[in-house]
Amino acid sequence: MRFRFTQTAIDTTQARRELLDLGAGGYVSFEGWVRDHNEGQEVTRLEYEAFQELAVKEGERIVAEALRRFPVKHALCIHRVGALGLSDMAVWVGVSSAHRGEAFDACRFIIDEVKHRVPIWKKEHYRSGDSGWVNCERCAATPHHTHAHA
Amino acid sequence: MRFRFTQTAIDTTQARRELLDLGAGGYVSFEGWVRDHNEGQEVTRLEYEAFQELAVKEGERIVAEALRRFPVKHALCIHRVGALGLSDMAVWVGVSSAHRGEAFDACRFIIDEVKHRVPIWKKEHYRSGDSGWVNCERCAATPHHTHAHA
Amino acid sequence: MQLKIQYYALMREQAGRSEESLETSAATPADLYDELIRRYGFTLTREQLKVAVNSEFSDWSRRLTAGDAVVFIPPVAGG
Amino acid sequence: MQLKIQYYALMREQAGRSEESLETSAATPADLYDELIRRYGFTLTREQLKVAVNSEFSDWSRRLTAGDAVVFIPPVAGG
Repeated sequence: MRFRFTQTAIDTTQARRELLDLGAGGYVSFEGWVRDHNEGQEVTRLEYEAFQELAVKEGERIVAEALRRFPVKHALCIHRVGALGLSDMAVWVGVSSAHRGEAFDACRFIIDEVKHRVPIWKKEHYRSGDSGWVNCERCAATPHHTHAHA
Repeated sequence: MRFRFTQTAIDTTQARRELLDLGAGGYVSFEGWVRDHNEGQEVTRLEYEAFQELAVKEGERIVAEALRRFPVKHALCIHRVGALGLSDMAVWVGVSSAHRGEAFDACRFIIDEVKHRVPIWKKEHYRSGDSGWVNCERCAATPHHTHAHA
Repeated sequence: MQLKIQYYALMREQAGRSEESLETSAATPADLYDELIRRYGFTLTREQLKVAVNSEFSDWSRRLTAGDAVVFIPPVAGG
Repeated sequence: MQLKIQYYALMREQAGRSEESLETSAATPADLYDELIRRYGFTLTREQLKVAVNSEFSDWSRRLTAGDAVVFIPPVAGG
């Protein structure tokens, strides 16, 4: 499995080990961290949920595409779901390759595609007490913030 | 110090910790690993040496340039010197930033510049018994391989 | 016919449930969403969604059959 | 005048030493390299090198003064 979910902290040491290859001279990894702000709001915590059955299939397709498009050795993506606090790692992507350029390209391709195509959603909770599903603010006819104190 | 040398294994866990930032949503790292081949030769081990006084200054300038050119939070590069075996990590670059695109760009900029500008040299030892200083093969009027058994 | 429907994220909250079995005459996912929007008042329009049938992305005009599992997919935000 | 010279990598091997103090009349790094190439038979031409004086990159035509530390820099290969 080159795309998977975890309910607990992502073990990057173990994940990196899966990419080791005597023929690899470059290794690029990306980590997505929970930021303390988004679009002008102060974020305090996040919840991630996924439609896992489809998400794993789509994630596997993305990594397979990366392996076809770029001459890299190995690639892997792990996404966390559940409740996350500030600075927690939400997603990890790692790629090893003979030469570094391809590892950068493939790693970036994977995270870009995952963010656009894989059915994962995050709900941000704000210091104001509001919360909102990211990317749905433009979707809703009514304001997307649920007022916790309303 | 945002560029430094180590004689022992690079501690990426500690290095990554230096880049943590509540405002950072993306973290990109690069590792250079010792490959088992280069330009058609089977590599068995490597030696790195550096003109450290100048290398640290030039490395610091590169990281400072990256921080000026790209809107990232933190960046750090650690290079190992001495004797390395296959799969050992020779260099590490880490960058944290609010958004991932800049972290990829800055990380790649740093490793590209380090490889071109910082006075570090590596001598490859081959299965054949030959050895050679990388990038000096085109420099020497005479063959660059020292025949260990000659 | 009977369909299985799962809800995620904003739609789960608006439907007040994460899944249900539904007796419907909707012939396609598009018809089904029209029916559900009347029932739950979803704020997302169909243009903002994708749809999956039996855990694969699907056309909105696919002909549904009894036992199909349908998921409407709000704009994603991984990472 | 007396200069301090350090050798790295291929040049260290060809010179058979990593540093030395040298009494020389070379006025510039370019002159100095011409002198050293005759002494050690370095295979790298001046066009393939950079030069540092007192731990900063320098012009080949810089005027050297007593006590300067000079390093010739073969093509680099970090990472």
